[in-house]
Amino acid sequence: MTDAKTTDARRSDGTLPNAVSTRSHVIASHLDLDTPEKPYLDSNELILNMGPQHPATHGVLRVILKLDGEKVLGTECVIGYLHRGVEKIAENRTYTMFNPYVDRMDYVAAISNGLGYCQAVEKLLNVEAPPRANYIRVILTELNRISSHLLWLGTHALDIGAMTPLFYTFRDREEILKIFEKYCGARLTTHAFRIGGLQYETYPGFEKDVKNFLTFVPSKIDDYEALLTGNRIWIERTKNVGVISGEDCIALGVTGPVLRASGVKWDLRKAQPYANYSDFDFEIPTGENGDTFDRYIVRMLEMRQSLRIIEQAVNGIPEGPIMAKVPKVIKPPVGEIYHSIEAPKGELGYFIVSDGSTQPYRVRVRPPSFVNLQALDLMVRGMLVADVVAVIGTIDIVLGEVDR
Amino acid sequence: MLNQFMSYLGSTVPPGNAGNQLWALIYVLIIFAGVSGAVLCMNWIERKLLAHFQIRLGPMRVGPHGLLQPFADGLKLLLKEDIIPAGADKFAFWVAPVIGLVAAFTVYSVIPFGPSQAVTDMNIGILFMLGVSSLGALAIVTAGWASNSHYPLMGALRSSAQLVSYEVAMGMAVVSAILMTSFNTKGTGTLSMIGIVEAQYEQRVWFLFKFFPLGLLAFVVFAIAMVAETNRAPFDLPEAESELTAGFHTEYSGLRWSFFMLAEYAAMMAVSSIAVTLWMGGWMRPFPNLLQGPGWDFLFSLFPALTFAGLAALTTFGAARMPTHLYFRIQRIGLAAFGAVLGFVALLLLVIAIAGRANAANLAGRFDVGLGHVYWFLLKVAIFMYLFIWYRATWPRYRFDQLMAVGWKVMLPVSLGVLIVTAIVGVILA
Amino acid sequence: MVEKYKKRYGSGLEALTYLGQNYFNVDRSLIPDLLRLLNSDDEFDYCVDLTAVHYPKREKQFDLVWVLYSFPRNERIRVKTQMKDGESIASVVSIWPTANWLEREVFDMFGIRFDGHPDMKRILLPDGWEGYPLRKDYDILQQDKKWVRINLGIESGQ
Amino acid sequence: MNPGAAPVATPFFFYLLAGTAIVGAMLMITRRNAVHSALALILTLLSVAGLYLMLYAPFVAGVQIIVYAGGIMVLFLFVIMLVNIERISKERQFNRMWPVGLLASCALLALFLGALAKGKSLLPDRMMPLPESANTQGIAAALYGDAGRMGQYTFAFEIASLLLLVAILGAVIMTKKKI
Repeated sequence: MTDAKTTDARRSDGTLPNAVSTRSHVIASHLDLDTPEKPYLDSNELILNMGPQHPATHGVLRVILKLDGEKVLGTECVIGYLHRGVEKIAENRTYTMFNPYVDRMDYVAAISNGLGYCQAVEKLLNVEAPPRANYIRVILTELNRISSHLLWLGTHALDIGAMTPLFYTFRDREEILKIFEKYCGARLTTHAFRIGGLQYETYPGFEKDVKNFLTFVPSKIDDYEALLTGNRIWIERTKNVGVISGEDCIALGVTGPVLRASGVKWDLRKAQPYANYSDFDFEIPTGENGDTFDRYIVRMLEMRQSLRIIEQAVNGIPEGPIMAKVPKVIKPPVGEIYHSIEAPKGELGYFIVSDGSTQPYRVRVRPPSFVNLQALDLMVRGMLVADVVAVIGTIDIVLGEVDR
Repeated sequence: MLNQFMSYLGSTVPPGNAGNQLWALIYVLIIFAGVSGAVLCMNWIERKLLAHFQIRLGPMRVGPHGLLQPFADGLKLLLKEDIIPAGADKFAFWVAPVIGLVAAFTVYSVIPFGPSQAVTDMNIGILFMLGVSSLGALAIVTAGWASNSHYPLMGALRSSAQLVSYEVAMGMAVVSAILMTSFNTKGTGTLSMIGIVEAQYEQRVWFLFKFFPLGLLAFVVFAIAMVAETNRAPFDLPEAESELTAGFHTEYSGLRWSFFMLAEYAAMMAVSSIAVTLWMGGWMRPFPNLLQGPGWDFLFSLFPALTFAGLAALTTFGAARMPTHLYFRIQRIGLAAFGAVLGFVALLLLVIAIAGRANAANLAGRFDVGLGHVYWFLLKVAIFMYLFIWYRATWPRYRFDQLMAVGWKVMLPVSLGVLIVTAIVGVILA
Repeated sequence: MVEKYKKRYGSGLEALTYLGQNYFNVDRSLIPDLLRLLNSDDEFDYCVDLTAVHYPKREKQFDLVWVLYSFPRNERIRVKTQMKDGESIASVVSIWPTANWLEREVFDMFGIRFDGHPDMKRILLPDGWEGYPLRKDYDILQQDKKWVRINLGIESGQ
Repeated sequence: MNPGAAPVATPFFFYLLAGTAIVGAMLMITRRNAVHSALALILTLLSVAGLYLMLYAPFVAGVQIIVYAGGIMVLFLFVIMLVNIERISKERQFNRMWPVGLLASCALLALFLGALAKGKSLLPDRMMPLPESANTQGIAAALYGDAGRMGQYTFAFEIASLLLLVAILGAVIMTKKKI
């Protein structure tokens, strides 16, 4: 029996560091990782190296698990395999040139990234996108939220062993991507928005396409619920798995559906409305137990709420310009700004420092996946290996965003 | 030798019991080739069915509708590099797939495809089947250990615990079916596979419906346990893809890997055969007691021909529906030829059925009757195979502790209760 | 709230607003106390972000920025301080556990150490990497050639 | 048995199975790797099952496969897998008791040889006819009784069952206490 094969330069000793936090209420388990290392099989402990090539780690996440049989005693995430230095690139590009780069972070919700960045720069320039642009932005962003959640649902179900929903959700996601493709020519990394509004007017038939989607997709969501929500195995696999309390969520900075599933009714679209979200009537679905099942339900309800927003928006698109008056060369005055939006995975923030030149002095991205992933250790302690897979799925991480 | 060959033709017992080694060998070869061929077909059918469950087409490129895909797969597996990991235990790594394959195929020696269509009829047939199929666990455990890697080891640990747990419930369910064979005038039951089927004929009911719902409950317990025994979804924890990458056969490749695959599908068919034999009347056609007489016999003997005719029609329809593009011409010809072959088989079966009807005592008649037995048996097995695929497409995977909880806390008590109640009811009614 | 802190810290604290966003510019020595008070007395229970900005020409080279948010007040505030290269600052992991990875990232990218952090090591870059990429004197094409050669067996990762 | 059936119990098969059993047993003792030993033991057990079959005792053979080869050996392997093989293989394989063991086996060998050489009268002069079909039923009759009468071993059988039940309960309680 060999120990975990830690062949790369990191952590060649295979040891595990401390827990996430020193706060007592955050550590749910009494298990202590500080015990001196003993030979693995004498202490009934096994170090399992999950990833970076593993079907269920959603990319290149590497999780080192410390196991007692199948029970998880502790975890450590090793990230950075996809680190591309987005923040460094930003400092070497103009504001406009950096815009496409943000799409490459959370590549399954590229439009949300673009919205956050464009709005942050607009704030720095002190301009507002015109109403028509805002409406179209909201439609596209919410479509993107649905597509992100659909992708999450498919992969999450696949992780738990139900392979069929994956193909169904990809079929529906395809309809959304078709709309994106028709609108801006790209499907995934869309670069749909420009600083100050939009570059392209909607194509003829845009509203019809969106309305078609609105009639087509609710019955499909019903289908998924029929497949999974009442399924005994699904319930057993998700109920009371990866439980995290609202208090722990806040302490660990966890946002998005994970926070809402723990009973905290907080959504930046309502709390600090941006774009024109205040014009629309929608609800924030919340859960009670903060377990994987609640997170599933919350995301399913969120998709329906997004449909509601899209319906209101597509029926109310005003006429008018799509671009605010912004100079050809963007040179914001000296200053700094933090702007955040509710991305599908949580709070996505941009902290931009301007030194008055055409290039941002510093761009800091506050990625929801990165911060949410920190909660993994707390959520899986004392659970089984199969739950680790379920919990990684339920946090809904995108490694492009974790590593940037 | 010819004498030995001819002398068996009039026999009504399996060659093993008639002491005819030549025919036993012929049967063994037929079964070996048949099972291997069936696994190839299952490969294609599973991929196609799963694809259609999942709104996609599945294999479409290799041959018309991907019909040649299993052969391409087989060729690939044969030619693929066979890797033995550096840290592996070479002997155990080599022997594990062989154990699995041998265990899976040995079981077939007692499966009765018909009253005389079996290699042998053992006194303890069902016991032998359960015992030998449980040896498959050894293959998984050895493979997982020999790979010297954590994922296979965990897969092996899971599988040994799973197999041992579900074998208990499975055994209890089987015992309650065996108990049912003893509720006759003689008061003694049988463990012989052929004897069990004949008991169902004598008692004029499939054990599935006997003492309703007792037989059904035992059957359901067995049907669940057999999915767990063969490591199929939703109990496919030993090879849970999203957790253990591929479980016990993570480190295997090429031919050795295909041995595991072959063993898995052979085991699936074997346990389905047990279920069919014990609860669904084995080779009996529907209502063998009610719908008796030569007329009914003839009608039911037409079914094999009709099935093949239906398949031929389906294939012809598919060939007609193909696009007219030049690219599809060869595919269309291939599919049409396949349809023609199926149609020819249907015609042949029809001729046999009619010839058998004309003269029930001659060779054609006997062949016709045997064909009917095998046909009905395989049809029932096919239903189970379809269920296996359907489960896989529909359900998420159980977690290990839940699997154990279901096995020990639900299945075992239910099967024990069914066994006891069956005994009491049997004594009262008898 | 602003008045309270001004009274308490005097000239060590500047309360500023830019484009409607409030921030404190605080002396480095006041940071641990101020952050603790913000968390306990003023309910800033959520540490949104922690980052740094590098100004190589200044004497105090680094701006360190905490973005805090209060769920009960629905209010966001930034706390900013300046520090020299080589200086370290108190970790806030005991106040907001979420700062764990955020502080590690600042260390990884800027080389700022946090005292009292449970596991101060690189997070995105490999452990043996030399240099702190988000400093302004670290060129965009620069890389740790030695690390790349030893660990990847190639001359350049670009 | 049907008339005209060729006997399966030929000397060839007997020597094949007996030889395999002995080779398996030898391998089991001499292998340093515990898993290899276990696999060799399985080989032996299966050969013995084959010998039972040749004696027209299919029930015993089936039980041998289910209980020993299938159940117990899987558990054996299960345990062995978790033991550190590398360390065990470095330890001394045989402890100091080997002279005693050798003595005992020599005595056993002498007993067998003596019986073979001297005691033609001890062994039956021909093989007893073994009716195939009655074997399983015979065991059932001995254990459970036949036609309303209590079997020869019913009481002993029940006592053994009870003992096993107590052992199971004990095992459960022992593991429970630890948790």
